[in-house]
Amino acid sequence: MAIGDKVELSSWEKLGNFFRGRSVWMMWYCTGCGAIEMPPTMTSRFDMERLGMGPMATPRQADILLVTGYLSVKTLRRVIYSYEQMQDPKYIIAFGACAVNGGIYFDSYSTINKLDDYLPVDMYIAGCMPRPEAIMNAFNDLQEKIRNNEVDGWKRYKKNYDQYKKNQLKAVGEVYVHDEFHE
Amino acid sequence: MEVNKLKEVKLFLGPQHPGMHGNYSVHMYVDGDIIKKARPMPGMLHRGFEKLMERKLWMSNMAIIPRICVIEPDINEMVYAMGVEALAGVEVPEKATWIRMMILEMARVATHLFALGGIGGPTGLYTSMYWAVAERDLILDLFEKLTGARVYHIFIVPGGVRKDLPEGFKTQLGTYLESLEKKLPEYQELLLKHPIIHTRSKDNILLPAEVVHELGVTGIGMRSATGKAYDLRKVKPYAFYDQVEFEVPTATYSDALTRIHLKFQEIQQSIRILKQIIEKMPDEGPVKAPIGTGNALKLRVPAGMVYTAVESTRGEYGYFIVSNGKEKPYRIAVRGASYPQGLLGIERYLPGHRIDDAPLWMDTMGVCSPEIDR
Amino acid sequence: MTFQNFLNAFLFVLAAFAFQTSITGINRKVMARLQKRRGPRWYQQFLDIFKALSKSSISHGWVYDFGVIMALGGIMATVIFIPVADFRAFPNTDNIFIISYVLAVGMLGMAMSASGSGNPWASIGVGRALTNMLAYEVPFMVVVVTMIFGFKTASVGEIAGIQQGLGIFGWNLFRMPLGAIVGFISLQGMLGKKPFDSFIAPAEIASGPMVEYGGKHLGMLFILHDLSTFIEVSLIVNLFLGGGATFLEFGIKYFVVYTLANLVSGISPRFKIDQAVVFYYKFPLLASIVQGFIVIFTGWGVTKWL
Amino acid sequence: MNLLSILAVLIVGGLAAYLLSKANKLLGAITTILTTVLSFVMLFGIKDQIGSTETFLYFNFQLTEIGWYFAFVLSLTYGMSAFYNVCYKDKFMYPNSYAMLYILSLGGSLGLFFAKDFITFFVFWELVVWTSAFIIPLGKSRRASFIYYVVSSIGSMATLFAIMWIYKLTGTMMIKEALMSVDLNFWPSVILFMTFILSGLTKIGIFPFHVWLPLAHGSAPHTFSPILSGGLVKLGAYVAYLSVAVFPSYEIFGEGWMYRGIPLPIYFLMVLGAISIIIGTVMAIKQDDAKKLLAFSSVANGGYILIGILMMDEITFAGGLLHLFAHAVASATAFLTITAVAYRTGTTKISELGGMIHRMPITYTVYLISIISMAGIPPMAGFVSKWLILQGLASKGLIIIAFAAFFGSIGSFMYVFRPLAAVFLGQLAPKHENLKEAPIMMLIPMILMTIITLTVGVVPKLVLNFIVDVQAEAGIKVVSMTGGALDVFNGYLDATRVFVIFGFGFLIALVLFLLMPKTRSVSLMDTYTSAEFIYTPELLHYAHDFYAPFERLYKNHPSTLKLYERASLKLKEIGLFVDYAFMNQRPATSIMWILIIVTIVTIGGAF
Amino acid sequence: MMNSMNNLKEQLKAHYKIAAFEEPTKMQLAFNVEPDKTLDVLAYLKSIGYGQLSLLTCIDWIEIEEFQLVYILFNWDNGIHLLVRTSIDRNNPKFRTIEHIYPGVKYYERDVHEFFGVEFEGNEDSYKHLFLELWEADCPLKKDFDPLEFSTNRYGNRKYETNFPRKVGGE
Repeated sequence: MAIGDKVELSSWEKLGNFFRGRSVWMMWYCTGCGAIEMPPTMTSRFDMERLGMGPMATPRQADILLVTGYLSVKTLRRVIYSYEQMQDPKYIIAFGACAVNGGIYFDSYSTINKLDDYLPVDMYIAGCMPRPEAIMNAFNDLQEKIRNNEVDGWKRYKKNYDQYKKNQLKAVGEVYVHDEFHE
Repeated sequence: MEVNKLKEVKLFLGPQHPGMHGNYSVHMYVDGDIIKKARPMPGMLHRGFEKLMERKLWMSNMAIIPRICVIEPDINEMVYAMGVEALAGVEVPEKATWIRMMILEMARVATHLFALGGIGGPTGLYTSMYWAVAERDLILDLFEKLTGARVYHIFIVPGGVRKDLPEGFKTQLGTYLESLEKKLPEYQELLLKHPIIHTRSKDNILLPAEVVHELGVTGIGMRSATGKAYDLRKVKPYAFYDQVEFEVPTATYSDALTRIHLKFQEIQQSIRILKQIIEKMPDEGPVKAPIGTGNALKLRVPAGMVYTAVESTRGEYGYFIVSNGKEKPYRIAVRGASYPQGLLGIERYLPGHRIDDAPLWMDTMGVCSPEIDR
Repeated sequence: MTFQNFLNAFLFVLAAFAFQTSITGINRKVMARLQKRRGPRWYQQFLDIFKALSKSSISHGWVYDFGVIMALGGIMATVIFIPVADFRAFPNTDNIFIISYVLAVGMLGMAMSASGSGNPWASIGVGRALTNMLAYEVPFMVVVVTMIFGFKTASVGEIAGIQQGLGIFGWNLFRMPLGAIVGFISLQGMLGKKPFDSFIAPAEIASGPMVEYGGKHLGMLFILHDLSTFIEVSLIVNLFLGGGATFLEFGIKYFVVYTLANLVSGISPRFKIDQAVVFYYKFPLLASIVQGFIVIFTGWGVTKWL
Repeated sequence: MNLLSILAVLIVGGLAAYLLSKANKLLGAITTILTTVLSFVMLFGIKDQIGSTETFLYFNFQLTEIGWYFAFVLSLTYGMSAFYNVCYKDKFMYPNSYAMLYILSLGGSLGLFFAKDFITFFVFWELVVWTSAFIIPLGKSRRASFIYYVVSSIGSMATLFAIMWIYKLTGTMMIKEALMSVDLNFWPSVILFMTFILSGLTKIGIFPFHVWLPLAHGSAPHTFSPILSGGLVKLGAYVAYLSVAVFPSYEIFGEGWMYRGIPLPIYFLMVLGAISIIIGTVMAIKQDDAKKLLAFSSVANGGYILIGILMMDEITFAGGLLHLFAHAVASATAFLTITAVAYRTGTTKISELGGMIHRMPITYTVYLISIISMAGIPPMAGFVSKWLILQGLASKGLIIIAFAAFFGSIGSFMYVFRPLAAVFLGQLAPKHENLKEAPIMMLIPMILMTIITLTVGVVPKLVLNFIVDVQAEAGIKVVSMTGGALDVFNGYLDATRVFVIFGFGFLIALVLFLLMPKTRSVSLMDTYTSAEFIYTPELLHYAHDFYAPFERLYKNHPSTLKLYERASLKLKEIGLFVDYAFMNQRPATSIMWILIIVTIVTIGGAF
Repeated sequence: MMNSMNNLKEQLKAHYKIAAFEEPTKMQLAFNVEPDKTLDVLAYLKSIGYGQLSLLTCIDWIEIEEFQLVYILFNWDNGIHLLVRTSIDRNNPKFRTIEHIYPGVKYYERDVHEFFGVEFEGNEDSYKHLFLELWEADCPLKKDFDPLEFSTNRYGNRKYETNFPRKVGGE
């Protein structure tokens, strides 16, 4: 399924999209330095809540995963774990240049370069780091896309699960770490 | 051992946990609600900065160094510039030094405001968080006006600063400081004098002086426990900190409340310093000394090694720079200010506290994950 | 128990849900104003709930599902018992003890489901929630006993009716001022508002019992929360503010009480759970017992009044 | 068929069980079931013979309403618990003696309830004490049995003293006549009252005599703990009833100081009951052994029952008696489920268990319903009884007692929930992966008891009818009911209606749940861990120190048991001193001391 | 201040025969110590007020096959930073822990072990990974480790097409 392929929806799904497009909860996970612009976006200056967005404590409750900037391998494992714990439909917004192609960390041995190899990204925000206005804009766009049924990252992830898993394994070696190495 | 295992529960504080600011994890072994054993788990933000910096030119490193500490990026630029200047033997022009100080102090106010707002998270006083972060945003606006960026400014460069102040900046800063001073009592009422904050943080999360020395904690933690003005700005003045009047708030009994109070007082002192800077800064003068000859990208710093440190909001923040006389640094090691409390401190002194206190512990001790992970 | 009763009850539950959810939405705006921002749309709470219901969700075994259903069922039953103005879905069921104990079914179901998820954070949260209940409920119930003694009835509707008959100064808010203060402090705990919300404290235990809930379970939990808020605030309005002769009067009083609780919550950090227990067992408990003695021995507020 | 035949069945059955057990353990166990269940069934056969008297040898019996009610409750719990003997027959050290003592203790209890004169009363009382004192050490600890025996004998001695005194005053041994014709001044009658009720207090485990209960419950054989909690402690309530209702306490004490219509000595006992509620609650909250936890809950519930019985009005009294039934059933059921878990896992420690629901779902459901009843949540029997007690307390305006009642009631959510969360819910320990549901012989009584709890909770009239008879017999106003609903002057409770509305709410929720998208089942380990990976599954079950912050508030509480131990040490010291000073090896010293004392006494007498 | 610096120099000279001092910047003193004397020197320095270990780091002098360990000490009372340097063999990187002198060094040693492979005897936890998880490649901060190559091999690089489609997926 290519990005943006429209599928006919049942009226229940349409109703669902109506609500999902107006109320989006994000997961409270500061994966990288882009997270420093989240508090201003959340708080009184930019007031994300007026768009129906809010932070949620756990992946089960959340709708979007914000990948705020670069991802180290260690974090990538945990992000994948969290993403798989989230409930459908779920979306990913990736922040900043680092998530697109590695950014200034293109030659770092511990950060990945292409996030969409491992997880289905629904929206990228350019910049280093993206300003709150850009973040708000992205959220607005995402909501509109959800309402128009144009985001299908979670479906793609399900469909191409093997491919994603292969990429993940290549980059991180082991997705679920079962060795208590620090003990 | 088997019996003991039954009594303990392993809980994870972070990385994806609302009580954890930043991508950092603490594995806690809990009996009831008392933490019996704690293990820090850094490295989620590890980017290999020390390696990356060796691969870049002396000047192009400016692009990445602010990213080591996300909350207070300017200190990185300052430390790096100080180190390069020390190795290259460059004198910084007077006005540039004042501007550097101004940036550092603005960053300090912003960071402390952020941290004070952050106290709202673990204690549940979200209103203070909303207010303080919005307040900090106004400083970021000033930064944007000055440097063109909100967070990573890259304004302090070896040899001085990038540009002169924009027109009317001093007045704007002055006006902002006035308004901030007027608002500070509000925060005091809301946060520092709140009886429930007192019940939660008074006599809680102690940091005795012996622990400070054992771990090597610096900054507010050290000053609140020892009662001495152990502040690099006083002990080993860099820039023109010896030319401005300010006090270093100290205390002899370090509980969470004291440390919150000290943070607040440091904001007041920074405002005082900023006012003096506005007054004393010369209007005219160069803001950048020539460093090296010709193309800045071909800058070669004389061989040698130097350790430079500044006082960040969390303590001594230093770079150890080694040059072998080539275009690129040979080795740069970063001393994150929260390294001692964020790793050994968690291992040794988080146990014994309650789960309820763990996030507050992290906040008031000033654990900042990006500078630990680098 | 006719069909009409059941229809009424069903509509009443729906109305209570719609009413409380709107109020919650408006209060999110009020809270936003306190925090110097605009706040969400007033109907955002509806969107949130329906969104959550529309999502997929996971289950950790049958008790995880059953607990939620039991909780929501119990709370809905409790809503049916609540008298509003002169409306009773079923006659003679507004006994205060029935209401407060059926309410506990909801709590138990919720706690069971949360523990059933097997998450340690959830268990900690549940433990705290039950401790919190022990803290706020006892002073409140002592006041309630005083009231039952004074009014010779345990029916919430009748207690409200008696107050209405005496004009504005007939409200228990004025007749039993100490008791009313205790009632309002207890309300703060019942609603799980700060400073007594340590059982869902996100920063400490990652939202506690709710930690594993997502999708429709979470949606039902939100409905449950709104309905139990309706029950608790209605109790306070009926017991201390004389209920309402009309729905409108009731609604206004309700809004005032809830907003007040919300504002207090907005400027309070949270107590640790043992601090909350100590807090409730100091002033509120003492005040409630003093109020009890005043009413029982002097009759002030019941037999002797202005 | 008369009451003698029931007693005969039990006595003969007991001896038969002993002999049959010798031959075949299973036969003995089945005999216990047959005899106890038979006695329960036979009780309904003699319900219409109330008031009849029987004499056998020197024993006089009379069937009273109250005696019948107590016999009904006890034989129910005995009968139900007896099913467990089949499964446990191989685990007992002496299955034959256990079978005999088990039946005889029921026989003793029933004889006690039917006793017409004090001699019979006392003989059967001792029969119960001795049989149970022999059963308890079959479990884990002799010390428990010892303490149980000491506390019981204190009560017995006090009661014996009171009986003698009464006999001296009235010249008759017939319980009713003697108690009703006691004519004393205020203070002597208080002392008589207190000494007589003392044995009741010790049995029901009222503060400060509650020390034996958790020890005995905790270390009795797993199959006998339900009996102790659901049956034997209720004997105390019977004595309390005798001393309050048959002994005209309200009239005699009415001359003294009254507090809200309650005479001071009775109010004093109610305060003791209130203290028991609070102590039982807070101690139950901190127990790690599920059986001890339930034992302390029995202490707390004993407080409710005592308060209810002491009130002697139409509401609270009915509540107390109904609570006696509700708690007996619920508590016995809870013990039975814990026993079933112990049968499968070999432990009753809460922190060692977890996730049992995935292996024993029926046991879980039974436990759930029993604790709903114990916590007094509708629609179970426990709610109706607690509702009555609370309404009664509110009607009298007894704020302090009401405070304790609420504390115990809400505290009970805390302690009953703990085994629920930690034993049945939560993570399944890896070593319990291969468990099975409890055997069928255990499931039968559990399910029957659950049905009883639920039925009585929905239609409380079934048991309240008996209580109305008791109230009529005791000569107080009966609790008023219209149709199936309780209609007391300050409240109205139609339990059936509450149940129907609850069912309606549940139905709406169920429909809502089913309408929404389907759920996906995931394993228990696939859970929120702050995005970290689980390395040690066995460390993910939160069970130990569940209420740690709350427990810490009373961590350094004084303990009654320790106080007694300290007192006994002091007593020993005095004894040693006496021994040393007077009774040493040199006769001359002893003679000297004796002479001195005699001289002093003589001189003192001369003055 | 300069006075205390000179005092220090003289004392070090007298006690440990250290002669070569550098002053990289004001109030900073750098000197080399023999590996076997390092612990003594550090213990001595701690006893005279250099109570804080600001940093322990390592420099990989690949050309002369040496690791140089640098202990940066600080005295809060006189504001002097000391750079105590000692060299160990690069091919057999072993050194002793100074945890008994500066307890705070524990995690710095783990850090150096992780990035350079230096083993600190006596530090029990030093073999455990700290920042890197499941790391199999060579120690990344060694000079012969090429991060770009590693990154390209492991994580790939994005290939950009020159003609982006105007509308995404609009065919």
